[in-house]
Formats: sequence, C-alpha cells, structure tokens
Amino acid sequence: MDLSYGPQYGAYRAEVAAFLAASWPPRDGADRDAQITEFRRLATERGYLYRGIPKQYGGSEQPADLLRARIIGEEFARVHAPREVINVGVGNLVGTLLECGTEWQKEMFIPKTLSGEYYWAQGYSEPGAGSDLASLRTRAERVGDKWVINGQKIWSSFAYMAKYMFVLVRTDPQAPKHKGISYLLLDLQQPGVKIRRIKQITGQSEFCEVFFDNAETPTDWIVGKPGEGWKVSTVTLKHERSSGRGVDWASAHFAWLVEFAKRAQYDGRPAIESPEIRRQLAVIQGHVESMRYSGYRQTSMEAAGENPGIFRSLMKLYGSDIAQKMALLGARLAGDDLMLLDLDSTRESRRGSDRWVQLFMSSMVLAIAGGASNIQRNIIAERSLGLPRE
Amino acid sequence: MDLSYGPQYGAYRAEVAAFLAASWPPRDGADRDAQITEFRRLATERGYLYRGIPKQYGGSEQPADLLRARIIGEEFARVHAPREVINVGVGNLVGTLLECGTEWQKEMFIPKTLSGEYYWAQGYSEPGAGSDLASLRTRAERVGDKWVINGQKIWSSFAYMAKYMFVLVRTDPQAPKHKGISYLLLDLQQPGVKIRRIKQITGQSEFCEVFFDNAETPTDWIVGKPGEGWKVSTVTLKHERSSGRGVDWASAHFAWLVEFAKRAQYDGRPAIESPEIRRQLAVIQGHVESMRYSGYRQTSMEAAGENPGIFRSLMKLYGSDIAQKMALLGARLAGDDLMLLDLDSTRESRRGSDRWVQLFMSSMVLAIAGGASNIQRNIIAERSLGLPRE
Amino acid sequence: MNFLLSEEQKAMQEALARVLADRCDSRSLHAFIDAKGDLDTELWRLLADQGMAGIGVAEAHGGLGLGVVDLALASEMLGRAAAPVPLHGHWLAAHAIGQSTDAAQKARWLPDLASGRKIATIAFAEDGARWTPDAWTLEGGKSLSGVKRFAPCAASADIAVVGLKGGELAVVDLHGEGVRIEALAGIDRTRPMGDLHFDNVACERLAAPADAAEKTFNAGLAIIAADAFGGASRCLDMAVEYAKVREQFGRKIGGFQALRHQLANLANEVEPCRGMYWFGAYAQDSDPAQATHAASLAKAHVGQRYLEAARSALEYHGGIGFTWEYDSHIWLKRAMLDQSWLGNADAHYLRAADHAGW
Amino acid sequence: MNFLLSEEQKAMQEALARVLADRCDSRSLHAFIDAKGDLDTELWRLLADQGMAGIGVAEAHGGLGLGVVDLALASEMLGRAAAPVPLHGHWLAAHAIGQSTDAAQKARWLPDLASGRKIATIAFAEDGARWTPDAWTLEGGKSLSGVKRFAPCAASADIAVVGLKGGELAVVDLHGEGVRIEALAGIDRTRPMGDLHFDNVACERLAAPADAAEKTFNAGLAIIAADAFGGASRCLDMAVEYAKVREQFGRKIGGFQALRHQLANLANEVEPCRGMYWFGAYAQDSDPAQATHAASLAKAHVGQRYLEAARSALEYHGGIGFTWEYDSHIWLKRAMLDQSWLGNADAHYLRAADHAGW
Repeated sequence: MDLSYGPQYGAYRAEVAAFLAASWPPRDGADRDAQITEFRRLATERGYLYRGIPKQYGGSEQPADLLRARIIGEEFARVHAPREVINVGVGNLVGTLLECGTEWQKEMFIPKTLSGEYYWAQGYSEPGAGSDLASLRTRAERVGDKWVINGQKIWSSFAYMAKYMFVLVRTDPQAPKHKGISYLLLDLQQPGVKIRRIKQITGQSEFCEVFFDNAETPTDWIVGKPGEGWKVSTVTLKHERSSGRGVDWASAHFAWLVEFAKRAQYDGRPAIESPEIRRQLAVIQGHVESMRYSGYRQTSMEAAGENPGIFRSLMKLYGSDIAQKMALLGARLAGDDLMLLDLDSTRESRRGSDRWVQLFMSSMVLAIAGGASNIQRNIIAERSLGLPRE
Repeated sequence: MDLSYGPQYGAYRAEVAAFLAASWPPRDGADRDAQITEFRRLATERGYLYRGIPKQYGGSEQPADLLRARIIGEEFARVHAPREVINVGVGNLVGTLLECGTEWQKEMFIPKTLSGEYYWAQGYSEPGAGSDLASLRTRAERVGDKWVINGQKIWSSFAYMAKYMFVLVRTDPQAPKHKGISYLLLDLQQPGVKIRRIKQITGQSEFCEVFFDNAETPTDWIVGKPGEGWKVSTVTLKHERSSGRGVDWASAHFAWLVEFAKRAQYDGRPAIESPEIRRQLAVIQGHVESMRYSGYRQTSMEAAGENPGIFRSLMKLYGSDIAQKMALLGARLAGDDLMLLDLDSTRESRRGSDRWVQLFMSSMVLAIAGGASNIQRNIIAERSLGLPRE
Repeated sequence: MNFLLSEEQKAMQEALARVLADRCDSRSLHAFIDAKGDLDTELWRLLADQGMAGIGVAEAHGGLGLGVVDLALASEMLGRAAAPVPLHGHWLAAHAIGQSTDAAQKARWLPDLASGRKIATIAFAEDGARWTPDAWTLEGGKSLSGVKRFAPCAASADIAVVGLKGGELAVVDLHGEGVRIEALAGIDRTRPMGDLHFDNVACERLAAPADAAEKTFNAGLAIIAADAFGGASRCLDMAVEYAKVREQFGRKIGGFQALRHQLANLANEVEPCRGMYWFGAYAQDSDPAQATHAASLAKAHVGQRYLEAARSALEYHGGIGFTWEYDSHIWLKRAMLDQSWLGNADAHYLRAADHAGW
Repeated sequence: MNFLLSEEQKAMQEALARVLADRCDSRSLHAFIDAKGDLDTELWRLLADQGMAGIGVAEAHGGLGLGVVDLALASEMLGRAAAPVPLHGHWLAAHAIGQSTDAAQKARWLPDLASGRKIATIAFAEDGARWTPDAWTLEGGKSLSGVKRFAPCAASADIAVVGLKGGELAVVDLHGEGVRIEALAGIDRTRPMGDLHFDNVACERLAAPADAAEKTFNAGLAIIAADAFGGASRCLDMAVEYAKVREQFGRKIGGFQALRHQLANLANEVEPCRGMYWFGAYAQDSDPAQATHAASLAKAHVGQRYLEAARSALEYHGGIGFTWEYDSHIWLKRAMLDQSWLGNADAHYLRAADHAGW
C-alpha cells in the first residue's frame, strides 16, 4: 500500500508541466480544432493520453500508474488543456474493437476515433426496449455485400453530430431473443438514416432518435460473428464501467457543491457555516471518497492481475446514488432559485444555481442511462451475491 | 368538516372528569385486579370503553365520535385510569367473533375477554412460515367430539400468561394450501400444550413458542366452517388495522422524543435548540400528524358509510416507517448511551435512553410483526393500486 | 364532529375537475407551455363563470363566501390538472383584501376580483428568501420604491397585494406609472412568475388588522400544500397507470416486485398527505391556535412528498419521462415551484418547530 | 505506487481469520455472552502467541513493528468474527506509549504489552461525549482523581492509558490503590466496558509529543472503522446466505426481486467501505496532512453503514433475527458500540468537515 508521490513523481510532474508550458495553449490565430488535434497527438506521443491503448492503434501504451494518471489529470486541468476525446467511441467502442474486432477494423477505426476525427453514436435502446435490449426490433438483412437496416433507435447521445454509429440489430429473427442480435458499424451520413433531436426536460437536446430506412453498411462492418452482438455489447459495457470517470464526475461536482454552499444562505448565514449543511456535505464526501479509494484498489488489483471483487459491478449504482444525494442537497441550497431555469440558455447563468436545478431534474436519468438501477440491482444480486434467479 | 369541541363536548368532558374523580383511583387496600375490573365495568356502563361493541356482549355500543373518544383518552390518561384491556383478544378476536362467530361463542367469549378475565394468545406464525401463513403445518384432526392438535406455533405474544388461544391449523391436508385451514379456539391450560418464552435481543421475553402434543379442543370451538380459517383470519387482520392504536403509539413516542431532545445534548447545547434537530423532529411530526388526520378522515368516512380509500391498507406500513424514523433520531440523541442497556432490568433506567436503545433494536421488528413490510407492499400494490400480479 | 367533505364541497371539486379534464388535457398544456403563455383567457373566463375566482370572497361582494378549506379543495384540483391559471395569487390577494376593516376599500376591489373581471396577484418575497411578513423590508409610505419577487402570473395581473415592512399590506395597480414587471425564466411555465420593480409607485394601504398578512400567508401555505397533494397524487396515478401498460422483458412492468414495492412506497408517502393538507386548511378557518403550525407543517411535509413523488414517477417512466414532449416534467416543475414558493421545506419545518410549543 | 495489500498483510489476515473461525464460532460467542465473560483467557493466549497483541509495538520491544494499516487489517477480522478480545484498547494503549520519547518508559511497558503478558486499555471519554483530546478535563498532577468513561474491557486490563486535560496522557496501574472499575451494563457483551473511578491514584505521565493523543485517537478511529467494515460485511454475508436457503411461499426468498434489490443496495453500501477504511488507516501511517480528516470521515461513514447493515440484515432474517439465541444481534450490538465509541457519526462528520478545508 503506497499512495505516496516519491521523488520520481516530482520529476514526472515537472516534465508534464514543462510539456504543457511549451504546447498549451497554442498561439492564437490558427484553426482551433486542428490545434487541439495536434496537441492530443503530441500529448499521446509523450504518454499522457490513451495510456491503456497499444501504440500501433494510436495509444501510448503505458503501464498502469494511478499517480501518474492523477498528475496528468491535475496538470492538464490546471491549464485547461484538452484531455482524451469525450465520446462513446472512445469510452466504449475502442475497448470492444480491441477485444473483438478484426485487425483491419482496429486499424481503420481506433486511431481516428482517438484523435477525434471519427465521432461515434451508440445505437442500443429502442422505443419499447429501454433496458430490455434482448427484445430489440431493428433488423438487418444481408443483401449481396451489404447489410440493409430498417428500424429505429432512441436515446442515442449526440448522434446528430456523429459520423458513425455502432448499433445492435436483429439479424436472425428465428433465433432465440439473445442469439439473433449482431453488432454492426454504420456510416450515419447516408440517405437511409434520419436523425431527430429529442428535447429534454432540462432544455438540452443531446439525445436523438435515429431512423433507419434501408440504411446500408458493408457485410464486413460487423464486430464479432453474426448472432454474437449481445456478447460483444457486454464487452463494451465492461469497458464503460471500469473507467474512472465516475469518481472524476463525483469529485468535480462535489467541489462545485462546496463552492455553492459558500455562496448560498442557510438559516440566515452562509450555508457552509451551518453544522447541518457541513454534516450533509461530509456525508456526501464519505461516499465520494469511498468511491475514490475503492477505485484505486480496483485499478491496482487489476494492474496486478488480481480479482478486485464485486466493486466493479457496484460502481454504476454507487455513482448514481451519489448524484442523487448531491442533487437533493444542491436543490436545498438553491433556495428560491429552484424556481428558475433559463431553458433557452446553455451558458451557466449568473446565479450559479442552474447546474443544481438541472441536476435535480436529471439525476434520476443517471439511474436510467446505461442500464436502469433496477437492472443493475438484478445483476448485482445474481452475479455478485450469487442469489438464485427469480 | 368540523373538528371543534362544541359546548356539548365541554359538558361531556366535565362528565368524564366527574366520573373519574368519583371512581379512580380506588381506595387503597383492596385487591387491585378486582378494582380494575370493576372500574372497567363501570366505565363501560357509562359508555367510555368498548364503544364500538354491542351492549349484549359487554360493550357500550356508542355512536362513533372522534372527539368524544379523544376526550375520554385525554381524561383517562390525565389520571392514569385503566382503559380497554390491551390484548390480542380484544384487538383481534372480538371483531372476528362479532363477524364470524356463533351466538354461543359471542356470549361465552366476548364479555369476559373485554373484562380482562379471558386473556388470549394468537397462534398464527410457525417456524418456517412467518409471513407465509398459507404454508402452515400445525394440524388438527377430528376425533370423536374433539379436535386433536399437533404442531408448533411461534411469535405468540404473552402466550405464557394467556388462558386461551385462537389458532390457525390445517384440518384438511388434501385441500389446496389456503383451503385446508381452520380457525380454532383452544384452552392453553392443558397437558397437551407446552409454552416456552423466547428471549429477545432487547432482553425482553414477551414472545413464546407454543408446542401442541395431542392438545384438544371441542369440535364446536371453531370460528367459521372447517376450511374457512384463512378467510376468518383476514377479518381479524382488518379489525386489527382499523384500530387507532397506531397513531396513539406514534403520538406518545413523539412526545417522549421531544422530551428526550430537551435533555439530550447536541452540538454542545440542548438538542432541542439545534435547528437540525428541530427540523428532524418536525419532519417526524409531519408524518405523525398525517397519520392522525388521515385516521380522523378514515374513521369519519367509515362512520358515514363512505369508502375511505386506500389509507387503511397503508396504515401499518406507514406506522412502521414512523417508528424507524423515531428510532434513528432517538439513537442519535442517545449519544454515548447507545452503548448501554441493562438487559436484566425491566424498569426504565435513570438515563431515559433505554427506550430509544430498545426501539433502535426492535423498530425493524415492527416491520415483521403482523405481516412483514414487503408483504404489506405486495398487498398495497395489488389490492390498492390494482397492479397486475407478479 | 367529523372530518368529512360536505356535499357542496364534493360537488365543487367534481365540477372543477370536469372543466379541467376538458380544458387542461395534455395537448392544451403542452401548447400553453410551448407558447410561453401568460394567460389562457378562455379558461380563465370559464372558471370565473363557475365562481372559482371568488371562492373566498364574501357573498356581499359577489363571491361564494367560502373558507380556506374550500380554496384548498379547489387548489388540489388545480394541482392535479397542472392548471395554467392565476388562481393561487388571485385567491390570496382577495383573501388579504377581504380582511380589510374598511367597507369602501373592500367594495372597491372585491367585486371585480370575485367575478374575475380583474386578476390579482400577491408580491410577498424579497431577495434572500424573505417570505414571511416579519422579514419584509419594502418601505411603505404614500408610494413604493423597490423590488418584490416571484409574483405569480404577474404579467396577466391587474393588481397586486404587496407586503411591506412591519407586515403591512398595500394594493398596487400594476398598470400604474412606475411599475415594471420583469418576467422570470421560471421553471414552471404553467405559472409564469415576475419580479415587480416599483419606482415611486402609488399604493393603497390595506386597512387590515396587524395579523392580516400572517393570516393570508398561512392561508397561502395551506393552499400550496393542497396543490402539492393534487400534483403528487396525479404523479402516483400516472406512474401506476404506466406500470399497468408498459411491457419489458415480455411482461407488464407493474408485475415486477421491485417496481411494485417502489410504487407501494410512493402511495404510502402520498396518500396520507390528504388528511394533512385538509387539517392545514381547516386550522386556518377554525383552529387559530394551530393555524401557523399546521400551515407550515403541511407546506413542508406535502411539498417534500410532491418533490419525491414527481421525481420518482419520472424515473419509473424510464427515458420517455425525460422528454419535453411527455407530461411528467410538467408536474416535476410544478413541484419545484410548490416547494420553493412562500419558502421551502427547510424554512417551514423550522417555522413549524418554532410554533410547536417545544 | 499501488493500493494493495502485501503478501505479509494477506497472510496475517488469513492466519487471524483461521484462529477466529475456529475459536469464535457461534457457540463460543453465545457462551461468552451468556456467561457475561470478561476475558477468554485461552483465546487471548492464542492470539498473543501469534503476535497479535504486539502488532504495532516496535520490534525492539518484542512487537511486530507494523503500522496502523496492519492494526486496521487485523481489526477488520475481529469485526467479522465479533471476537470477544480486548485488542482494540490494548493496541491503542501500546500505540500511545510507543510515541513516548523516553526509552526507559517504553522499555518499562511495551514488552509486556507486545507479548500479551499484560493487557492494556484506554480511558479517553468523559461524561457528555467528551472524546477528543481537546475536550478532556481530568486534571493530571502527580495523582489522579476523577472519572473516565467507557474503557473497553476494563475489568481484564492491567493498565490504562488515560487522557488528561491539555491532551496529555498518563499510564495508570489498574491494580493500584484508589482505582475502582465500575462495570457498565454495556450493550455489546463481546467488549465489556467499564468506567474508571480514580481517587488520588498514582500515574506516570507519558513523555510524548503534544500531538501524541491526537494521533492515537485518530488511529483508534481508523481501527474502529475497520472493525465496522468487518462487521458490516459479515452482516451482508449472513443476510445473503440466509436468502439462499430460507424458503417462503415455496421459493427461496433470495429469488424475490424486492429482497434481491434490498440486498444489492446493502452490498452497494457496504463494499465501498473497504477502500474507505484502508485509506483512513493509510493516512495515519503515510499522509499526516489528511490523517484527521480521513480518520473522522472513515469512522463516521463506515460506522453508519455498519449500523444500517446490521439493522437491515436482522430485518431480512425475519423473526428469528430478533431472538437472543440467533447470531444477528451480536453484530447489531457491536455496530452500536462502534458507532458511539470514540464519538458518533454526528460528531465525526462535523470533525471531518472542520478538517476538510472548507
């Protein structure tokens, strides 16, 4: 057990800082997107981004090191430098391809996904089949050297700005529910695809409906074999869940919540001075820190080839519980501002309460996105606790 | 909607007070139990006790009147006068007999149950069949003019001091689970019955195991027909639930909790002065008062022949939720005294925290006694909300 | 002695429910919301013709002469329907004016309010959640200068009853000079709110007893608790109905024990609030010693349950509940307004504690 | 850099678990409890022979020379087994004495503590939940007069480390004159507690740095958090095992979705506490800047989870869990002690907040 920054880490932090001083921010004037892409390329070359991904596919292939990862995070955040591309392609697809993709698929898709050139949407949920993926009805038929796809997907984040989609479709209507599903890749920019943004209750519209009307994709744009889509998609989920994003999200929001408590009033004084609010904050911090150190333990054990036990399966549910707790406290601190939200504005308002008003309305969706909490509980009960099937 | 004490209620209160002044407390010296019995007889004669029960069976048969009931409660409590006998016989059996019993059963059992002469135990639960009454295994066979009973009951409160038991037994092993059960009455004071007190985690021992080894009861000591026991027992439950005891229990405990908060320290001052504790108390009071006024509404509607809706089915679950909330706050207020409990002592200790330490350990059992909370939720989901069966 | 509704009260609730079922269906609500409407004039007319604008106004001034209980019973129906009407502020303004001891003053304002020819609102809040009469700071001389916040349906109102320093009240003509109404980006578009900016604005002081503002404020708490109960019970009903029709894994989701129990717990939280808000309102009419305690406790308790019910119901709908096109958010946002308007649960639990005799 | 146990640490946990599985089975525990035992001498010997009494004592004085992390890892095993041993107080007393800068003082006490020939306890609390060194009021001259409360396993201890005004520490021979040990009616009979009444009792001041008491106190918090995690995870395991075998309505109850989800929620509360207590202990050894914050947060957080887990597990067992003969209450009562001893969650959440830099 050693979480200390030894002297080598001091040198490492200096190295990261020096790199950033030299490379970020770029000089003004040039094309911003190109600058960011170039910066990411350099940072990856130096081993600061995509550390778990092989070099041959555009990663930096570094040994797992929690402290180095933390130093990178801290130093990049300090100068607001771009980190890894935030996209379901990076978060889910790349891991899936690494495990299940063919060589040409890895070469063709992974490097440009990491660079941000290929932006992906995920096509899992369907109307009437939210958590129940096995009952999905979008189908693909093989016609010559193409898959021809018809049906509809929903809750696809940012599909309106994506180039490609990875999608679960039914390719064998005769097979049992789980067996007839395949995992296809698909170009969204074609006449057979229509995308409609869904307005959410918070006023944002990142989710989309995607309609397929004889959309096409080449027969070899399939990951795994036909009928293996269900299995392939669970690889994706595993990768999604083992990311450290949950604790980063929770830490950032917790810091904002503390800041908010400094500005908000409670019982006639700054909320941060109220013992009741201080306790509430500490209660939430107890959960955030439990998540942090359980994550450290998990990452360390995985790196050492040990089995970290059941925490991995809990992380999603745990994170969404924390979000609920923060949303409830944020709403209390918002006071009268809980009645206000400029739905047409996307900027953070001057009140600073919009984040909490929005989270209050959307933290329940965290329990739904990526598998409803009740489904998570089923999985925990069965796989982690070994309870008998219902 | 009229909850006011009109002038007639002032007169009524004076009448009750005058009765009590004349009749309670009795002069010292005589046999205490006999005095209490005599007092109850007098109080019933005056219409102060057993108001919902016909005069011919020993009740006072008064029209429903919430305010009169409240006045009686307040005035009796003021001078610590005995109220109705607290026993499962009064709470459950009497209502059952009134609806399902034969005339001779009513005449034989109800008056002496009301007077306290006949003290009853309930024989429902069995080892291995806690909430699942339909699977009970204690059996009774008809031999001549007797039922011969063999088996075992558990969680029978105060059976060690009871004279009789009403008991669910299987009389037809061939019939489907619910159908083969009968509802018998039984004299506990016979050689075929053995009673063992169960020591609880709080140190108390009011629950018992009751073993039947060829215990006997006359063939006509059956309530309802053979095989109707399941139906008859739900009549009992209905009567149990419509009692106002839940809100009385909650009110009394809430008052004690407020008193406890006045003595306890929190954040370096009397807990009752802490805004956090005051809010917590008000949160609990919100639940207690909701229960009170929902109960008023239910009683008024039942008296007026209207259907009060689903509150009746919720009351049990609601009451046990309130008990949990009080137990948790009581434990916080107990501070270091949460580590102390004199298990061998039955008196309230000088610390005054014992009540809360015990409730903290036993409030979960309220969710178990009389039907586990999960069973209650099933019933609410199905009968009150009309959700499809599982 | 009884805790029952009269036949007249039941009839009023039913009549109101019928109009609202007809006029506040999902399509109309969404249309009002998406148009960012200030007032559904036709609906207002319909309700006013039913006498709803003047429920609490004395019969002598053209109202129905009923009490806070009746306002609350009507409010429950508004909450159930998420009705986009300015009645809450209107009722409270009339309640305040009705306490005037000056017959001429009442005769000047109340008939128009009772008939609905004029719409009124109340302006109690000041910055920093100063809701209670003892917290008001706006100086009230012959004219007013300053800001009052969160006046409901301010843009459609003709007059406002304004809270002044010392707990006094004044009537302000909102069409008068020096009044500016700043529309707020309110979360609940069925009840659009505005801040009132006064710059040397003429006002008419209410000739009311010292506790008039407190009484109107308490009445407001009871009425909002009633709206919250109506909304919460609607959320429960929507979630239960959805569970009966929605299928997943080849079964109705209402057959899954986990959801069944979540819905049972929700019912267990929501249903007992009915008795609570009834008493909160009843105490205003008939039990003055308990009026403040009962009002604050009902507002805090039922307001919290409404928030929980709205959030839970939305979650149990799955993804569709998060869409603007679906209905769930309409009640969630009303729950957020009901929670905060007139002071939130943290404030009112404490106010209840302070009047509990501990 | 890693957050892993060493092979030695794993081996120690396993060795301890083996002894406890053998010697602290249900039957032995009930026998100890029902006899109101003070000390299981044979078990103490066994553990001492394994070196457990001296885990934190320097090797020079016959101990294993390990840190707070190792004490916490061992404590987790005690919590799992509900072991009726005086190790918590003993370890903390040794931890305090180990901070002495006086070599002779350490040599006087530590070898007997390391070997287990003598048993030590700590006496920190005073009436009114005065647990932290800054709250102690007992005056410490040459001799002591006054009361210290809630010393664990006081009746079996030979010496106590006592907290004095100003955060100083002193060693007291409990067999000495003027000492009276008042056995308390403690809820947790696996760790019987006593109040120490001193009447002009001789004491030996610890020659330790000013922050020694604070360090021992924080180490205690981490060790109790570890015990709480061990107990909570045992409660979870017991509830899960019971759900796998117990049948109702003709099925294993673990097949009912409502209970499955309740157990999943319980796992979700309990399992993440492991990393939390690890860090709470680690900070004592290796991250002094975070030591106080991490210790209080771990004590409060894990202590709360333990209470919840113990109560829930008991409830999920149904009526049997409520009987004295069954095992559940043993852990519930340990959870109540772990919650309160050294200060409860309300106190430590606040202490954590005060050291969080807000």
